[in-house]
Amino acid sequence: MDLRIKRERLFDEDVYTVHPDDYRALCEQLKKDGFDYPRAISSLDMGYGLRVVLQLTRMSDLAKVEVRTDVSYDVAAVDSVTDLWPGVEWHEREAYDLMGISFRGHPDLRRLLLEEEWDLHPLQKRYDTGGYLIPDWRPADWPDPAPWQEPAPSQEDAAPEGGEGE
Amino acid sequence: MSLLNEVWQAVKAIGTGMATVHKRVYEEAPTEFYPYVELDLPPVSVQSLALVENEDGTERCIVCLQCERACPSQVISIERHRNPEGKGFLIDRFDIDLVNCMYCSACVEACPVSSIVTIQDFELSTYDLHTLKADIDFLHEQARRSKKWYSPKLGVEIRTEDGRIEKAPPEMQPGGLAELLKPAAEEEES
Amino acid sequence: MSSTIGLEPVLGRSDEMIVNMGPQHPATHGVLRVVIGLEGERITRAVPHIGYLHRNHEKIEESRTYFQVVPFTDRMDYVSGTQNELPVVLAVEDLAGIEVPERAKMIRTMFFELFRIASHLVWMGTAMLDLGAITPFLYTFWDREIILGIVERTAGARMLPNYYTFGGVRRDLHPHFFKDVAEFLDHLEKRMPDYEHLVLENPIVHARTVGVGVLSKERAVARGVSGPVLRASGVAYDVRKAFPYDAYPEVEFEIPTSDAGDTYARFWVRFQEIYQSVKILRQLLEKTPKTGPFKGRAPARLKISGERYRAVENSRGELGVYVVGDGGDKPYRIKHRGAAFSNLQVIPDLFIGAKFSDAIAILSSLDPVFGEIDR
Amino acid sequence: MSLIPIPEDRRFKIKLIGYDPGRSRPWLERFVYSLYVVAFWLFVIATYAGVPALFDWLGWDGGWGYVVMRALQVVMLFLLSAVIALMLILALRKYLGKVQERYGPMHYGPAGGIQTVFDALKLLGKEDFVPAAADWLTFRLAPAVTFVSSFAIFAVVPFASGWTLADSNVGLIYLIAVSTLSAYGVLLGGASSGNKWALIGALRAGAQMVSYEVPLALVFLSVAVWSGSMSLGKIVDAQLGVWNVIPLFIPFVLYVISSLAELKHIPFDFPEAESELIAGYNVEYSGMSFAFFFLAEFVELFLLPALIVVFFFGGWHGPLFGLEPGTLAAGALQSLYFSVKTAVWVWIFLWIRATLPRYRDDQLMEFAWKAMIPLALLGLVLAAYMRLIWR
Repeated sequence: MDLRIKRERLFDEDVYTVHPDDYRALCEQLKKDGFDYPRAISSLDMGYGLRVVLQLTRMSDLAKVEVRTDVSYDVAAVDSVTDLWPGVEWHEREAYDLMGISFRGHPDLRRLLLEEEWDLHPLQKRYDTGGYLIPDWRPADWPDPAPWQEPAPSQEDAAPEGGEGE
Repeated sequence: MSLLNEVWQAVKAIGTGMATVHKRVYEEAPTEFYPYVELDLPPVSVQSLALVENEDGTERCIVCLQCERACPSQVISIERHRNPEGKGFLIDRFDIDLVNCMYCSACVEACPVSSIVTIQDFELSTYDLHTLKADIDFLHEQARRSKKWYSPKLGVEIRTEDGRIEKAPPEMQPGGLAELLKPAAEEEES
Repeated sequence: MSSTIGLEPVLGRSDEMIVNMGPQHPATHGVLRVVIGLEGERITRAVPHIGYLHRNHEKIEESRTYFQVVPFTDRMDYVSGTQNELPVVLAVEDLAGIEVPERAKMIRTMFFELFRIASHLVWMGTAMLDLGAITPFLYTFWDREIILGIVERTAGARMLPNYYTFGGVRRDLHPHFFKDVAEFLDHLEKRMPDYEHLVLENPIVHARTVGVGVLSKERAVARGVSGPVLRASGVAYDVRKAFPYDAYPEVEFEIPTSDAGDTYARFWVRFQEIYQSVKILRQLLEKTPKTGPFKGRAPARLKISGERYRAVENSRGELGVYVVGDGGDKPYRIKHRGAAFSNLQVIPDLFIGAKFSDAIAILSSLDPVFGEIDR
Repeated sequence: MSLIPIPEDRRFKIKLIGYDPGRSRPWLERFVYSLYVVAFWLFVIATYAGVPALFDWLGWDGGWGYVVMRALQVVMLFLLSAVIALMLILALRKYLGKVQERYGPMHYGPAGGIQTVFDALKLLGKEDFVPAAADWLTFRLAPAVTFVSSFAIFAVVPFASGWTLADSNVGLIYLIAVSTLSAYGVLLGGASSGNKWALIGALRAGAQMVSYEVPLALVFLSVAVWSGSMSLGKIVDAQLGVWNVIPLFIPFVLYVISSLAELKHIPFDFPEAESELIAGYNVEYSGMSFAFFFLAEFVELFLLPALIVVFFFGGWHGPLFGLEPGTLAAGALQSLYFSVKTAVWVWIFLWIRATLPRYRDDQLMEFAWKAMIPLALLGLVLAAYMRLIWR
């Protein structure tokens, strides 16, 4: 399986930056590799798009991994991983609520902290602290090269191998 | 038999619990009768803010706006103008919104001349929150009324009976440990 | 807003009563609202709602400097004071490369453990209040008062001291700090048997909690719960041991775990944690130098780029923070991972099928603090 | 100038009636509380000895005079119940305060002595509110049902030999009938409030009543079998030699547990359960309606310990120092013995309240049906057997 992915090592964590379409596949792979403990889903406004950051731990050897994926403002949606790790349910709802990222396949994607009638996602940089649109805010251009790497055609096995322990 | 034992254990545990509770009847309550008895707060306790003047009544504050910049709640607002005679600035307005202040004492730490200080006086209860927008007179008044105050640069200062301002003894200071230990170390050496 | 979001009445089930538990309810520890379907006393459905205390700390903190962020974090888990400041401080220290003196680390750890005891004492009182016993609440609050007094003498404030800073702590210890803490620990060790008599050994507490709200090991891990709730389900995961920070590598302590996973196990684990905290504090009282630096060298204006997730084990579990800096003196994004936030997700798992009275006991054993959950 | 006018001395000094910082004058506290006890005792003497003596002196001791005399005694008992409620509320608050390392009421009256009077006045002054969803008549009647049924227990309680309103020979059956009614008041009040929490509280009250009434009746039966009478006066008389608590130990324990349940007292306070059902059946009550629930609770907190004393601890028996039974002095002394024994039991109930957490309602039901009823039957059989052997 070819994943569009970039692998890094940051402090004590493995960081995988992945194409949003491959996010779910990578998560399934990580789940198979034994990453059973979901710590958090964070979301970020990158200026050019929104980023989902999923942090996982493997309880057996305490390996930590961070999965990042960037989506554009127009198609702010990734696949939900609630069925793999039920513990991210509220984190995904929070990311949807405050940052406006939709999670496809989430069982109960409602606003978590704000009211249902609220029509903005306050953590996006286009809103100021008071919740008003910043008038001269424009999204930046998509970075070139993209945060992830296209799989090299020669490489046979580009799938991540999980933690260093194996 | 095991059932009887279980019942006995339960009765014993309830009895122990009741004895534990009743033991406290004979202990003295640590309640403090606050409005009648003055609370003994530590000198570094952050209860309110004040602006200290010098002993001769001149302004200690140099209006450098450090506190305004340091404030996380952004409740300090200062206006100033350049001193026409001599150096520095003079205060036009110095307001602290004590309602929205969260008493983190970041302003106190930012102050280079230890002018803005924390005091232990907390009795500011009011029916109207607007009265807690403290202006400079109010802040001076707070400092004049309180007998001791704290700022990280100068530590705890106390106002003596005759109105002089002195540094408090080391046991009142938050980091007075070194000074407290000093004589002991000297004695050991000698 | 409909009063029963997520819990619409089911046609043809006239025997189900839908009850709003909270946001104003004595047992919800703040402003939790759980919409509960009741069949007699048995809970058929439960949908938790949070957000009644939402202040959007994360957005506010984006417009403050790193130094100004720290006092805001205090306001999250207001029961455990300085514990909230530590993840931000650690993450920023990592990113900025600030060295922390050994003594400062030890002071931080001592305050951390003092607040763990304080928080567990509050939990003990409120949990027993939920179970109907009024007296332990008063006892634990008196004991907690001593801790707050000790903290106030050094840090200047009682509950929300704003004491940690990048590179150490803000002020040196009060001259009597070591004596105060030693006295308090002696006092607490005298009091702990009383608490055991009133809470752990009480047959009514047994009847109310043993076998109630069982959270299996697998479910606990998959739900991402942490802290005493996770350890009561038999997972010996403790950030203090797993990813040590501050002075924890230098002290000896155990991770109490229980395999039962029920409400009683969660009670028991918290009790054991108080004993472990006492143990840690006793070691640190001996190890910490009486004098020395309490603060490392930190720039007056922090400019940080990079991103870092740091977690600490606070009284409720893994309190994490994800700090992103864009090279300015203000964080680009701060995301708090609340421990109680994740723990509270198990409400539907544990509530459904339980009795209504059990739900109160289960909720008290989760020990939520809403400042941190709603942020 | 400053925005707030700051007085010279900001530490405001409030002068309250008889303020006392607690530690300094404990004798005052004791004096005030002994005044309550004396008032209670005088009330008892006036009701049971004074009123008949007055009517005897007036010569109205037959026909309508007798009816008026009894009515006057009932009015006296109503006042007595108010005194009891004031006393017990204060005792509860002070005792809980002492146990919890605080002081309890301190400010009104010497050492907080008349705090409850002020509380009663406050409740009187509050709006008596009926929710729109409530059933008006039932909602209004429920506190009365509860109070009256609690108050009616007074009729058969003997304070001294012959000092009782009606020493009926079916006193025990009357007790069962009347004391069950108070649960009906709770049930109706909760169900008619139009509030879900109150409804759950009412349901719990009903379920609880079903579970403790049966062992309670069996305990009454064993007392009746052992004493050979259903009249409370005769039951007390039969304990002249040895108190019932020794032969009837099992029924005694069961009676204490059932009393706690009937009182809705702390290990079994499910209908109220403030941490679960907020306030349960009385969540919608305010003002005097609420006060009557409260009054009923505290009158019961006196009466059920009193019944424990009557059934198991020899009632008003005690050394008479050569006084002739039936005289005023002997009656006063006997009522004092009775009151002291009752006070000890009230204290034990308060002590339980200060210590224990709440049981679960289905656990009480399970306990009642699986443990208490078999034990009560056992106690009944034993009582009957012992009666055959020894009497």
